[in-house]
Amino acid sequence: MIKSWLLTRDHKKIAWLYLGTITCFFAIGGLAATLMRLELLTPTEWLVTSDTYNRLFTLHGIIMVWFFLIPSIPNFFGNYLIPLMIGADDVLFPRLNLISWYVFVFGGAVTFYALLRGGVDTGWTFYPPYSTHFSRSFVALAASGVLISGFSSIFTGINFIVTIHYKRAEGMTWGRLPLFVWTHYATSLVMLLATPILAAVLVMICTERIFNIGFFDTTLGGDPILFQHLFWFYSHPAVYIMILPGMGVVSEIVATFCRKPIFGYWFVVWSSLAIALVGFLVWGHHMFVSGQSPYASLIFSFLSMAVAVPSAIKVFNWLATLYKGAISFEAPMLYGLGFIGLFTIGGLTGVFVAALGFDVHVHDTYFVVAHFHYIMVGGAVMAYMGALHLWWPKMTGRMYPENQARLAAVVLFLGFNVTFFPQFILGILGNPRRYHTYPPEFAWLHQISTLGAVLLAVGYIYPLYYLSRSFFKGEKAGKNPWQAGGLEWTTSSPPPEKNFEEPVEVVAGPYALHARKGISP
Amino acid sequence: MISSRSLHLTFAACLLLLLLTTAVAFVDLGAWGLVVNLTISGMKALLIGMIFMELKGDKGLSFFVVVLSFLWPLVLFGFTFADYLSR
Amino acid sequence: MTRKEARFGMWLFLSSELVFFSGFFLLYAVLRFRFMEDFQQASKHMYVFLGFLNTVILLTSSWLMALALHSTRRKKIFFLGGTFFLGLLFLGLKFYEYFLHAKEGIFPGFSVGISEKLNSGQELFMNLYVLGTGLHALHMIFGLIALASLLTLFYFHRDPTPDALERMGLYWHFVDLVWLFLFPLFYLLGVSK
Amino acid sequence: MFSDLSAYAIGFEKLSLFLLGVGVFFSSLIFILMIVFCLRYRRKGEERGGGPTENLRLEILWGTVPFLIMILIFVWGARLYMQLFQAEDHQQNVSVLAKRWMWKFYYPGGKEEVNRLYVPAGETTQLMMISQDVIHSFFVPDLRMKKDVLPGRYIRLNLHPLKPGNYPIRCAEYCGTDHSQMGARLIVLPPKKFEEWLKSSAQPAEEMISGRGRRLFEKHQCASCHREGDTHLGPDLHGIFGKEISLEGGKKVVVDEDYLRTSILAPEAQIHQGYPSAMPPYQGQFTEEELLSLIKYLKEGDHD
Repeated sequence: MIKSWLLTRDHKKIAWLYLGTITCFFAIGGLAATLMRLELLTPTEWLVTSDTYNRLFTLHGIIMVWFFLIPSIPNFFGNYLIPLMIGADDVLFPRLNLISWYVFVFGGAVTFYALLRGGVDTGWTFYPPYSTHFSRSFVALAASGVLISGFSSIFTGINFIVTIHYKRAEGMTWGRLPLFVWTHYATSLVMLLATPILAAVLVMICTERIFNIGFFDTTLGGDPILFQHLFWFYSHPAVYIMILPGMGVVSEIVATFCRKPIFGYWFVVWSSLAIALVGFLVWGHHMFVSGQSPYASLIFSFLSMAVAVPSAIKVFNWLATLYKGAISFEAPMLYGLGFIGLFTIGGLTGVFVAALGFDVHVHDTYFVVAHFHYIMVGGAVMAYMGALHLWWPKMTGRMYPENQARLAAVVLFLGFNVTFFPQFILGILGNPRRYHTYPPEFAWLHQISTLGAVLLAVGYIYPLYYLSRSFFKGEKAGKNPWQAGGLEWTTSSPPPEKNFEEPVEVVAGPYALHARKGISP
Repeated sequence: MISSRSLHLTFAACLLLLLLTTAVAFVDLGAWGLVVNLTISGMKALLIGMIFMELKGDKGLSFFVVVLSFLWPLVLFGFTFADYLSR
Repeated sequence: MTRKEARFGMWLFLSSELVFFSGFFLLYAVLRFRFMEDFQQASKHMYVFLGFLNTVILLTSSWLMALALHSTRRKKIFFLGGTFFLGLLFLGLKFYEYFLHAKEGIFPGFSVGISEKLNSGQELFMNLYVLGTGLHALHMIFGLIALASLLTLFYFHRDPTPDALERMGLYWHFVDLVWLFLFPLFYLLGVSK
Repeated sequence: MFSDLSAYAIGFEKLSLFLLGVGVFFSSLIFILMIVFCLRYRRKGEERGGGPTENLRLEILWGTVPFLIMILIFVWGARLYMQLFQAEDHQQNVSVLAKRWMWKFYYPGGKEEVNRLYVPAGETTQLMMISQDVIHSFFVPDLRMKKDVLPGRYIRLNLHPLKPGNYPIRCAEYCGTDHSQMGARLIVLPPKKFEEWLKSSAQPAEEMISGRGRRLFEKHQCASCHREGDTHLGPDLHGIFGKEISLEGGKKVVVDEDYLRTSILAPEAQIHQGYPSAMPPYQGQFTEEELLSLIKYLKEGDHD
């Protein structure tokens, strides 16, 4: 039994392997977050020393970014569903898919070993000269761990692009691809063209630390701004790797529970690709106050405005889909609606932070922390939970308990807002980020935020409980519990080894099935 | 299919270009030296790409990938130098 | 899996490798922009003849690899063996060059002989040179390992599929391409001064 | 909540009010639409969703309208940002040294303070900032002002507070263990009181920073090449500050702190015309404070 799992070629088994690994890393990152929130209850130090606190927020950053947010939707749902959605029996390079999981686990093990041995205290951004010449922590080890896990991202990207191009079933034209597949195509492009720069930068950081070379150290002739250019050239597209799959999931959720095709299909497709491509031109908005030349800041600020337009188009298209739809409010739809609301606030604050005059005050403060948590936790993780509930019946053949799931979604939504909305105010008041102790007048906001964090933790742990229980005791779910379009709902759940009993012939788009008579469950 | 004759020709052309690059390097062209250097290496790269890697007759999407992967570093270089030149 | 798909997959991987190397070329470009004279001074320490020889070796190995893809089975083994040998020769020359630099005392990290006093710009050039060519050598080693495994498959008469050979060829030509850009940027810089 | 302590802060408040308005408008628009649609179009039975599935004019509308609003935000933000880079005639010139977990301020006339920045109200003070080790960030929340302080390069920042008061300064770029303790106070005094403070406890000449600069200058026998009369080994540095000189490659450059600092550390980068490049690089032999003292000595000369 073990061998069939550890040496499997089946994209569904590999997806389950990824789910296991990702959930462990999410637990570790979440634990670090709760410890930090508890420490921030009081303005002065009470739970952990400042050195431990620095290692905690770095651990939280590294684990959440590289070992949960980037792999969560693409590597688990993408691996599981893309072959099903395009009518293929598997991804085009199944061996490469398995290698990508092993590389991911190996990178994770190295990073976890570094964090276990003593952790890193440079922040997930590894800014020199602190990370290269002043930090006495396992920077090179953690950096190489992340570097190795970067390869798994590249391999997944290659696999998805090639599979979407060449493994589509008969009749599955580009216009009939589900939006989930389109967003993963855009994400894979970003994964492929951005992750190598992360590998290059981490190699530079390691060589600079080990051989005391001076690429980024001014005393030896280098320039720390050069590191920031290279790092953010990867890291901004990386945040689009995290959010684009989330958008794909929400498009599917909204289409499924409104029982109508997504409004403006081609506009949503082109905005996904636009986000992926324009996302590469805007990285300078992370460096407005860091000594970058003002003219470059002007260019980056303007382009950051341009990149926000496709996201706005997508949100309006989701809203237009709700118009005159037949909306039902199962748990995935609650997560989807939550995503649309919170992603709007996150996106708007993103536009604010891209405005130069505003960013000078709020850069590196809790305002930025709140902004990207609204997009990452309010957006990507909300979509991840929605996807988990939407495709749980398909992947396990069992239904989850509906009312408990709805309760969990509401708790998550409330807990999230209570946690992160006060941080907007903290940022405006001038509380810098990564602060172990803070001025006493901010204490009440931090206390509300910590209260919210408790709610958030409940919102995450509760589904873990009832989903795993439903794995064994949930009542049987048929082929298509939600009467959704899309090829994955036409095969049995869980799908057989080669996905489809008879060869698949596609006649209409994924959402056009709605227009015709309902499909027998 | 690429004929072996054109393979030999490409190899010879690459060697010639190599000699040319080294010869040009002995002449002090100042800032232009870099430009000449890169164009000649670019020509060699084009030759190897087209003939050895058979991009010439390729009907698939490989050509699209090549163009994209040369475009991306230009974006990185362009915006980083936009900062350095106007600092 | 048809030939078109294998090539497309390999080209996607090569484009990610190209972006990887472009990170180092950016480092080179910015540091050269800031330390023009130092780069030219430091580049005088390079052994241009060895570099030239290495480029010729790599071009020939690329040529042999291209021929291997288009020839019959027996010649294929001969050409692939030739490519493998030239690859080893390239690495040997490369490490010999590193040893010479270390003897001269300007090899970053550890210098065997007296350490010539390089100012920061020249030292950066040496570091960049070693990092760039070192990573290229690393990619050569991966290529040689892959080539060795193909040759052993031939030896045991379980011939590798044409797709595998195709991918090996693409990878090898790519590594040769990177060297074609590395050679002028590092070796031919100070020749004219 | 709202600070009107400087022109920049007032401009910032207007911009952030406008942004708040845009934010509230769009998020409430979307929340209300969502709730209305959800209630209005609840699924009653097993019916299908109807309604249009595409509308080109609508798509163009909600593509361009947000973009126009964003352009407006971009222009407003950029104009506010560019205020920082206008050359203002500053009366005071304070040098700031950021060290791991403290701020050191050097005032004209030789006074030095740790974690206390005294500034006259109503006048412009130019801060010339550099970091001794890692990247810090000089952040005055009440002035809505922040600028990263980099090692190896002088960063200039103009402060123009209008009202006296005592305001916090915080470090905003992560810089190690006590990053959160690296605070200081900005004390804005009425001009008269500032003058009194400046003169109150001026140290003896020798003790002042430029005095320390002169001692360093003599210790390293800089005068052997750089002294009055033509030694055609090195230019005479007496009163060279602020003059425009031509370099070896024919470029002209004004002798300012940056030029002096880079020329001390790596002389052959910008050689003064007509002089050989005989000066050894002093990279790594001076701390930032010593460099500052040398530059202040050269700037003020020994006329005090």
